[in-house]
Amino acid sequence: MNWSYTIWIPLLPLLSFVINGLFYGRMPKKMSGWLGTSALGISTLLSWVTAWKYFFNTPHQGPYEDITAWHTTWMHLTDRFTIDLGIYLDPISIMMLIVVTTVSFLVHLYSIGYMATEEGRNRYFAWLGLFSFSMLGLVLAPNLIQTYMFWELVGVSSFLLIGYYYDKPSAVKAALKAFIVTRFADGFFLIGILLYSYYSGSFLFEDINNIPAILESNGSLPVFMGLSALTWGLLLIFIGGAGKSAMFPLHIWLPDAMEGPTPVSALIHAATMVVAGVYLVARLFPAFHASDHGFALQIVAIVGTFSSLFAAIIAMTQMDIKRVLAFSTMSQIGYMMTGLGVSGIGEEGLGYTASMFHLFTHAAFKALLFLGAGALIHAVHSNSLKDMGSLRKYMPISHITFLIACLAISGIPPFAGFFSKDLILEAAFEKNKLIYAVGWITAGLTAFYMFRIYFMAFWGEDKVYAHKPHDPGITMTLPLIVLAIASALAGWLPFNEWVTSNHETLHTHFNIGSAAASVAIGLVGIIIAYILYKNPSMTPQKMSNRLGVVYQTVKNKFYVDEFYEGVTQQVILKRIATPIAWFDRHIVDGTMNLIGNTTVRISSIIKGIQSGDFQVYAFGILIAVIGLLVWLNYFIQ
Amino acid sequence: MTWIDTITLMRNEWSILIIFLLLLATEILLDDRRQHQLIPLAIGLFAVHTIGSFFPGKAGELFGGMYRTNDLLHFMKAILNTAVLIILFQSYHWVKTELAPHGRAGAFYLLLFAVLSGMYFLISSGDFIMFFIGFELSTLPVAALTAFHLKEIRSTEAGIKLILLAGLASGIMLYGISLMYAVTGNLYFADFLVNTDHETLLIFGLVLFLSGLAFKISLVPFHFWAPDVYEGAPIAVTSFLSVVSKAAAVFILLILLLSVLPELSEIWKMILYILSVLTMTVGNLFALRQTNMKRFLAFSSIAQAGFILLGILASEAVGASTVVYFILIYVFTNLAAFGVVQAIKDATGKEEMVDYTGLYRTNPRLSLVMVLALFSLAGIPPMAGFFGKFFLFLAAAGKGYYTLVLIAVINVTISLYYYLLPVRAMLLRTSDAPLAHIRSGSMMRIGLILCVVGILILGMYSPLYDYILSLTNEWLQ
Amino acid sequence: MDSGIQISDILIVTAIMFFIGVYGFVTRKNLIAVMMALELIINAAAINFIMINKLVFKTNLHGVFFGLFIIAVAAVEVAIGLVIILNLYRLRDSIDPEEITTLKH
Amino acid sequence: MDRLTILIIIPVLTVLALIFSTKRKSYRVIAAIGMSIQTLYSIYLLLEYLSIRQAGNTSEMVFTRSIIWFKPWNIRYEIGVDGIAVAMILLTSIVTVSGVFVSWRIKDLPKEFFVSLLVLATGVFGFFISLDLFTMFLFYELAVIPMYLLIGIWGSGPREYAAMKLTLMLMGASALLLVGILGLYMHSPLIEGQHTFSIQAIAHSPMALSDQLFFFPFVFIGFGVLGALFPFHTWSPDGHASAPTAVSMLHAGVLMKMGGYGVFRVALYLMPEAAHEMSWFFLILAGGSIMYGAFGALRQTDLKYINAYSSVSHLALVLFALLMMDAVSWTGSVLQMISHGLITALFFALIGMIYERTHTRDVTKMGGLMKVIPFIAMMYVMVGMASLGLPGMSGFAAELTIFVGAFQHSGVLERVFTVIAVLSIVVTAVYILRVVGKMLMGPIKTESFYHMDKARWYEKTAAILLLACILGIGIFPNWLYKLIRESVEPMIKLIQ
Repeated sequence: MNWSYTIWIPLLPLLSFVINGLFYGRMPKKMSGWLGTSALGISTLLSWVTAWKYFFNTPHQGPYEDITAWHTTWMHLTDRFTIDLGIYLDPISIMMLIVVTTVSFLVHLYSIGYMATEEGRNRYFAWLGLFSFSMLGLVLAPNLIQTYMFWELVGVSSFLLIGYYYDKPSAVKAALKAFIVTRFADGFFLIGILLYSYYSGSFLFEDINNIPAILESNGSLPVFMGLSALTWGLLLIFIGGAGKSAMFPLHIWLPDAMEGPTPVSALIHAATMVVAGVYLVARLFPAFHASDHGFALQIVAIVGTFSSLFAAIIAMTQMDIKRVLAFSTMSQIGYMMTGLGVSGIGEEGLGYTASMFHLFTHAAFKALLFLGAGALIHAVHSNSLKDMGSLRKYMPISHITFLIACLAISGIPPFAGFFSKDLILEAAFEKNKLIYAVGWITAGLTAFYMFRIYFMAFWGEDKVYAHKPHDPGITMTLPLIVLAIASALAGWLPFNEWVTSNHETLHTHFNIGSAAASVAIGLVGIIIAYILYKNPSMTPQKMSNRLGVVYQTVKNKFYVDEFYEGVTQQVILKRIATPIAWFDRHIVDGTMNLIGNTTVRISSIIKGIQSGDFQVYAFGILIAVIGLLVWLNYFIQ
Repeated sequence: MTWIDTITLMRNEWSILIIFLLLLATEILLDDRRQHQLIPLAIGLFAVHTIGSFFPGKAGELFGGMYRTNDLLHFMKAILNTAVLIILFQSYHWVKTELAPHGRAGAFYLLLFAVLSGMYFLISSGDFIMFFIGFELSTLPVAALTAFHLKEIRSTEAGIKLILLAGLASGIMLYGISLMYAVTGNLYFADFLVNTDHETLLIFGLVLFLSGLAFKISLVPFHFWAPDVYEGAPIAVTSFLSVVSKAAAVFILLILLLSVLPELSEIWKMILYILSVLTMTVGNLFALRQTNMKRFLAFSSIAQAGFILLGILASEAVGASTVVYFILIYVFTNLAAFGVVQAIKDATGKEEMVDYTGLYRTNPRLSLVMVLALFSLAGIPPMAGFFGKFFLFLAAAGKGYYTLVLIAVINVTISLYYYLLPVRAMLLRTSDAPLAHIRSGSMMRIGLILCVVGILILGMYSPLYDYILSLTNEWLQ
Repeated sequence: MDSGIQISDILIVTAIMFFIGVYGFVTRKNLIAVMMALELIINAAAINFIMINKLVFKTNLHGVFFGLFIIAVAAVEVAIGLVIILNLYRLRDSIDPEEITTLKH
Repeated sequence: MDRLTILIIIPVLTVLALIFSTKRKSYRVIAAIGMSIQTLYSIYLLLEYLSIRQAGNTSEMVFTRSIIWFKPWNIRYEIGVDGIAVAMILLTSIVTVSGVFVSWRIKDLPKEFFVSLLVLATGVFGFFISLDLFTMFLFYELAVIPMYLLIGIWGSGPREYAAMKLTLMLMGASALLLVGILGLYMHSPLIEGQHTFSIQAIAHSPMALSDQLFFFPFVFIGFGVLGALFPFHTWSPDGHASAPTAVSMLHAGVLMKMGGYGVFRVALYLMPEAAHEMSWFFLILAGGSIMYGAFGALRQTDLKYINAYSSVSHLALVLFALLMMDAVSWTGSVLQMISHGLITALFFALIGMIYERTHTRDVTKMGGLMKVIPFIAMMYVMVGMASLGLPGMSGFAAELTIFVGAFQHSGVLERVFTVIAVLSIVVTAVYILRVVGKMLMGPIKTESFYHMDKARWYEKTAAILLLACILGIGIFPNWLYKLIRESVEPMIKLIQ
């Protein structure tokens, strides 16, 4: 069966980028937007077709096989290290294909309305195209190097989009922060790749995931601090993933990234790019699972769980609606990491499937939340929840869709979030009770903070608005509705048949107990939020005052940013860079100048010899002659 | 030995003698007001003489070996002639305006040619008597030339310093020769050192003797006179001193060491080694902070002498031929520099480096000549100086003098610094009161063009080097 | 007839002469005196030549002739020297070596 | 007339044309035409070369020509190229032609400017084609000296100081180099009783290890200074800061590459054992200065200083890769030379354009240029991305190759410095983005910056030409890699 047409899925967005980029400025109004949207539309169509063909229309018995749909040699370093660019189709890449293209398409559509009044619209859509291309290249990569390349490219496009309002200092700062933090992580990522591939002898995923082959080809692997080189490689790679997926402690860039236009946040910082880390771990899952009995995987689980709790706590205190969503994203990604972390392979592969499932559903409802938030911001021209209230009267569509999303994320059946999250918790329960407990609590917190913003925005007392808020135009509402439907129904998809750790159907049994538990905690959260925020009251204020310093700490995100600020400013710049610069200018360069100056000084010291008195000269000659005689005598004897 | 031989072998000497007599006669006949007519005559005659001197002659001895010559010596004399000819071109304007009116042009030329003939005899001397005569004849008149500006105290001072110190040097040298004579009992070069072992007395003699020559080549620490004299003397004389007499002295040193005193080589190699290190280093260090162009060039030429010694140390054919080659290049290079100094002095009477500031803007051609000359001295390709230096180093390295070469190349770097100083003044800087545009006379132009052509061609044109090498090989058989 | 003079004596004498000359050359504060000192130096060499010839190498007369030439040349040298000194005296009525140090460094 | 000599003939003819032309307007046109022809010719040369290789010619050097020059010393005018040289030649011509375009509006002494520029170029071309140490050295010095005039006359700031410093340090280096070359000559194999300067001949029978150990440092440092080897790199920041735009371009883009090329072609190729023995020491120097340069750049505020230090860092990477003595990393380092050549050239070109408009190079004084000069600003962002190793740009391909190659050494020292090298890309990102953030983004600080004239055609030509090359190499690196790799292969085989 011929899959080579799939090359067009990434190429079309690239096309839109190139055209929008080259004819930047000469492009008629709106043109760029529709260009990008239609390009994405086509690739979306193509990827749905691909998914359909792959899952339903391919005669296969047993597991779904991996398909390399197309590839070309990019750089033939050595026969071992040949870097290919290619398209690699397997269940997760196809799932990501669906997610990326669909969300990107909807965001394009939405942006046409959202950015209608913006000056640099063309630039915006060009970057959007670039991002979609890079993200698709990333998910379709057949080898680590391609992954890394597009990994960098999404980083850059995210940088450019966050810095879209480049004359706004905060936006610039956020953009730089995002790029540099992720770049820092990528440094380790690259080292990890090099280290790992030195032993695996190849960049291709199938070779990398084939741990037994590596072990027997290398004989004994060097062990450092009780871990094999492979595990170290995987841990380094995971640092890269953690950087992109804003796992603690590399999460600091994500909240600031909300400086970008809201659709961008929806696309990059909710649905697609930030889950790249999860995707990476899933890609290398066999390796993670096999090396040192899945030690690296435990790290993943711990980091994920901690981040999810950490973020959820912070999210409860933020007043900026987008920041709340940002932290919630971080928390949800934590869930996914946990899912992978607790998973086994084959029949124990529940966590894997669950995590992928959650990735899928989360993309839907989190994108919806952001776009909804976008609609609100568009209406009231402010990010702050203080400026919102009882908007349900003015913007019904936004209200309904937002509510659906909130229910979904809080894990209330029958909405999508319920199924995926519940599966993760089940997997955790089987693996490790502590992790399960944390996840369970986090679920409650999630429900609470989501409904906190829901009630604050759509209920509460009416605020005075500059001009009456209203639902946005069709291009913006349509995506909301589509996504709402998705996040309502996606839960019923039979994911366990499609996306599993070993590509075979995973038999799951619905566990009523844990389901009930998670629903319960969700409801509790919602109810608390209802009591506190349904009708405006002083109680939240009082409570936060009573909590005092604790509350402040949380509100300030546990001062992590301040810590990093200190490290970079005080240590790296003041203690390292400045001394080096000084050393270079004064010591190294000084030495060079010193040599020159000394020469000149010597010459002015000895100038006295040439006194001008010929009798002195004569004396000098005499001395010279005698000196020569003595010297020679000394030699002759 | 027939009378015909004496003519063919000594043709340079004869022809210069004829020119000498002709000039003398005409000077006596001409009255002082028409003296300037002497100048074209002198230059014309000498030009013919120079061209003639390039034809290879034949090798042989005269006067029982007191005089000997061969193609290499002919070629050396030709080099000297070329140098003098260029100097004549460049000094034309000066002689015409400064000397001729006072009826002293003739004297100038006569002295100059006398010195030159002295150098001929010096180079092709076959024994120490002839050597001594040639040596003095090529020194004493120069003192007179140096003091030629009767009204200038500096000129006179330079003359006195030269005559007295030269006297001292020759005294030392004579004493050295006498000591060697005491050992060998023989003054002929041909069989000078036969059946004599190296007695201490002989070595003492050698040292004193070499000191005399070192004085003439102005090797540190026998160089003290050079800068003062160069600065005081008229530019024509300075260039003569720094080029011609230095060249002659180097030639005779080369001949003596390689063909007469090879048995003592380990002794004189030790001496030359230390002298060369001192000369390069001290010369450079002094040149660093000179502001007067003549004095600056004086020290630069001292430093250059240090490099030449590398070639002599290398000895054998390659070394010797490289030295001759380097001298040839050095003649053109140095005379180019002095020519520009002369031209500017003639027009404006200025010879300080600061006066050269922004020269390029007003006199691009002159300053380009100067730049080329300086780059050639500094050994920058594709100027000839690069090749000369490179081959010297190559020859020295061939004998394993790596340390010496290292010292030399470091000195080259130092020298580059001060050679760039005039370039900086002329090109990089602009002055609010630059020298006016100078229209130098045709003679000066010919002189400068000759030099530039030499600088650009001599290096690249390899057959020349092969030719010199072949001559040297013949000689050393 | 054989005088009892040994070559070594001669060399000692001339060496002393030579160094007297050098001493004078370096110390005298009068250019004429310096010239005289110079003569001492040169004549030391001349005597060397003649006596060595006379006492050691009797077969030929190289040394003697060298001596003659030395005397001649020395005369020329002195002549030129005196002329220049005279000129100096005309320019600034002094012949003190200390005076002529305008060219230096 | 053989193929390669034309590479020297064209610039020389252009120089002559300049010297004899009198119309002030015509100088730049002549220079541009000459260099364009040169560029086209070197592209033709590349194609020629590829076709010859296609035809199955596997000799190390092609288009070779050897004419005896100075018989007594057996000095020859020996020329020939392999893939590396061809690539370098192409780089040189591209950078030169864009340099000419950038200096379109040169005011003071235009004729002299272009003449010196072209003399410099001539030297570089000669250097890359010569296979005879003497000729190579000759062209090397020929290329260095015009820098003095170019910086000294047309420079800015403390130009005299910078020019003198640069010249002296480079000439001092060449002095050391000279000793090394003499040593190589004296220990070269005897052919008909004569030593030889021919690189190939020496390479096929290298001298004894003891001699190598003596002469290797001379040659390595001699070329290393030109390649900004710590601690002899200080000429380059000052030189860059004072040099006029085009000169900075050639200086960083081409001249400094001669250092790396020399190290590669002379030091390592002719004295491999010594290289193996001593590599640890120079590895520490080079590997250290990768980070050192990056951190140095972090604190600078003058655009040119920033790029000068980044050059130090990137060229240290080149030397580092060379010292790995491995086919992949050697190829990578040549790639890095080329890519860095293009990138820095473009960097300095853009800096020149910005300086022309803002009259300052202080990053902290600028802001929001993206609004007023979008083209230049966008170009700057892109080249910045290229410099910090963004995939799709030449920098990434080169650095990745180096890292992969360097990682094949399991020695502890190599590992440590490789890791350092990889982490340096993080610091690079920091200082590049710092500039982008401060200078191009953010609000406009100064009133006068609101109106600047947009990029002119010649500026666009230069910038686009360079960027096109950067992207071309970045997206399709394989042909270049193959070209270089095939030439590296035999050298590696020979020295191992």
